[in-house]
This record gives sequence, structure tokens and C-alpha cells, in this order.
Amino acid sequence: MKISVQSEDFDLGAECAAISRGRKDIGAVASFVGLVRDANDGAGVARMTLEHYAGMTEKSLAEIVEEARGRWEVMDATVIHRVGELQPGDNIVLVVVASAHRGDAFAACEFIMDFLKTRAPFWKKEETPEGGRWVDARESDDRAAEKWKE
Amino acid sequence: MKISVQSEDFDLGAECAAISRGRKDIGAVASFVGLVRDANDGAGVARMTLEHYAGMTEKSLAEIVEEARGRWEVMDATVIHRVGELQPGDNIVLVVVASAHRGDAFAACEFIMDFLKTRAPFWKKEETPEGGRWVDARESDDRAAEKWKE
Amino acid sequence: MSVHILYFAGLREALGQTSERLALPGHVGSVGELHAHLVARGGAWQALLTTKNLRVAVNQQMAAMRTPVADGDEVAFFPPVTGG
Amino acid sequence: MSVHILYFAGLREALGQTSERLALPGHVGSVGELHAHLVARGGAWQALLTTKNLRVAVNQQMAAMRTPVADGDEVAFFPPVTGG
Repeated sequence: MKISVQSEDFDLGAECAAISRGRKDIGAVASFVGLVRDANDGAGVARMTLEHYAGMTEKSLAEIVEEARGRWEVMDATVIHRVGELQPGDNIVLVVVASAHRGDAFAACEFIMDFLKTRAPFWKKEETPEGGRWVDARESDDRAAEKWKE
Repeated sequence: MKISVQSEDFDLGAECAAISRGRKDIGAVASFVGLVRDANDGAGVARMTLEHYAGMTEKSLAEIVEEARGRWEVMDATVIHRVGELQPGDNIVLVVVASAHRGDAFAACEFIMDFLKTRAPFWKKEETPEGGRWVDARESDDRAAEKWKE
Repeated sequence: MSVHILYFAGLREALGQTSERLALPGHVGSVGELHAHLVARGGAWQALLTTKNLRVAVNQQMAAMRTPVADGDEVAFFPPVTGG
Repeated sequence: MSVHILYFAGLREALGQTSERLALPGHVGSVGELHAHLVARGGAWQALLTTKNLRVAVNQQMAAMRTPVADGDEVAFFPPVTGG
């Protein structure tokens, strides 16, 4: 397991390779990368600042990964979340999940993203032509996390 | 859209980078890599040969991607499937889906894999200590494809 | 009329051939009739009956036993796919 | 007893501070009581009432208004999270 909150960029290919290197029992690697878009809620986004609750973020991400491990067969997982100032097109978040089977890899990867979105203490502030604004939490994200309770 | 059936290996990081390069409207890239495991159905697997129906495979993969584009917001997608002789730990298949939103990226990526598993004309033959054997289709794969009919 | 027939995977091995061009008698107008015509050869051709969940494609599109077969068609028989 | 209080994101900006150490009167024993104690300061502290769906964490675990607060605890107030 690898959890990192960092200002530096990450390398999807390198992180996936690190997870499967030397192993022959992994059949499926599902991954997700979230990026900064140049438009959100009808306004242009010139840049974004990601604030976080240092200490709690790492702990919270580790707990989410642990919960995924309890629900699905997860052989290894990596979660990296960037903080600080980001530009449109920049990477924000990476989740990689390795499993023997694809169903487990997909489910655990999406579960981690859905819970990260609603539980991990990160906040986005966007710079738009009308000035800075804190991004509002989305109901659709709450619903996405709710679906895993079924 | 990029569809490729090839004997050469692929590079997940390079394929994802190619999809998002120069774009600032992509918010989510979901990807999947399937790998050869050294054990399957209780037997050791020394190597594997992937046979395919040249011509139909590319067409079939393109149709599956088109169907995903009709169901979800897919900005770009890449599907690469290897054929020929592979060893445990080798990459078999890559699916990358880019979208504005993560729900669409995850769903389209998993949909493409589930349909590829049940519709694209590839066949695996494993070399085990007891000799060569053609891999049997799994009912769980049929069920995985069925779930998208809901 | 004649068709181009392809065999894949375990079925190809059981039949010992990858493809054939075949002139068809007039009563063969569907996949099901072509299938019966091939099975009637006997011997190894029983594999077309014993292959579990046999699949067929006509001109590289998944097809069914009732699918019509026309002159020049490419017809492929194979077991359920196992890629990915 | 005293606690370490942290504020994040829009709430941090509204209050103009990131954290404070605060000695608490004896009647404050829960997050809800701490919240009321801070709101009672008036002025900018109304942001603790007006922040939609205000969240709280005690010792870096998500908590509720009824969660007890003890000496030395780290209590954080913040709006709903928006990472990822």
C-alpha cells in the first residue's frame, strides 16, 4: 500500500509498474487519474489551489483503502493526491488497485475515489474571471458514495 | 479513438498521456490493464498463447467502444489487445477511457472490458504441467456483461 | 454458391484445419443448414456438435443458426471467446 | 481544559485564522458545546452557523456535534470536502 499527499506530480505508468513488478499473481490493475479542467460550473478556471488537513488526509486515505481491502480482494493499492497550486490539465489524484480479478479491481478503485471525494479533507479553490471561489460539494458525489451502502 | 491488436507490449503511461495531451477539458481518465497470471483454475500456467480472428477483432473492439460512447460521455478511448505468446506477468489488454466526469470514465471502461471478454474473438490457450488447454469461458464473465442490460 | 469457412481455437485443433472454401449444395441457405452439412461429414466434424456453446460469425459479425448465408460470405465457427 | 482548534478552506478565510489554542469553560464537554461557545463570540464567528453542512473532526476523525471533547484534543471545523 502506498498513500501520498504531495505537491509534486505523479507518474501513472511508474506507479502501476511498481505495483506489479516481480509479481505474477496479479491479473487486473484498475486505475484512475483525476485532472484539473479549464471549466467548471459554467465558469472558466485559470488555476486551482488545493488545501488539505495535513495529517488527517493521509490517515483518512489509509482508512478508505483499508475499507476497500475489507470488501474486495485487493492485492495492492496506491493513492496519491496533490495539494497546492495546479493548472488546467494538471493531474490531481491517482488511484491504482491491483487484484487477481477485474471486478474486484474496478469496484475497489471506484469505491476509493467515491469515498475520497466525500471523506478525505481536501478543498479546492478555483480562480475564475470573477475571482476566487471555493468549490461547492456536489450532491452527485454524496450519491456516488451512498451507492456502496447497498 | 485508438484500437490495436498487436503482439508488442503497450505502455499504460504513454497511452494515457497521449489521450490527455494538450487537452484541458478532460477531468477523469479510467484505465484497466489485464495481465497473465501464473495460476488459473487450480493449475500452474507456464505460458499462454492468444489466438484471434484477425479483422473481426478490430471491428468488434471498435463496435464495443462505439456502444460505450452511446451510453456515456466518452471524450476519447484506447483499447489495445495483445496476441501471440505471453508469459506470466505480461500485459494482455489495455483499456483507457477519458471523460469530463469520473462516473462516466469508470462505467465506460468497465463496460468495454466486460463486453470485450464476452464478444471480442480472442481465445487463450494455457501451457500447464499437464499440457496445453484452451481456457473455458466463464459464467461470471457472462453475468458481468449481462449487468449492463439493466 | 460458395463460402469461405474459418475455424478457431479448440475447434480448429479438433478439425485440424483453419479454413476452407466450400461450394454449397442448393438446399444450404442458412448458418444452421451449413452447420448440418458440415456435421454430416462425420468423424472429426462431430466437434461442431460437441463444442459447448458454439459461436458463429457471418462476415465478421456475430450470427445465429437462422442467419442467412449468401455466395461469397465468410462464415466462422468458434468456441466462446476468452480474451481480455 | 484546553483544545487546539483548526479551521479550513472557506471557513478559515471567513474567520481570518487557521488555528487557535483555547482554554474552555467547564460547561463545554462536546463538539456541539464548543461550537456554541465559538458562535457566541459573535461577528465573523457566525460563519460557524452559516457554513452549509459544516463538518467537524476530533483528533483527525470525522465527528458529530455530540462527540465528547477532552483536554488536549485537536478539533477541526471545515466545509464539506471537495478533493479528488
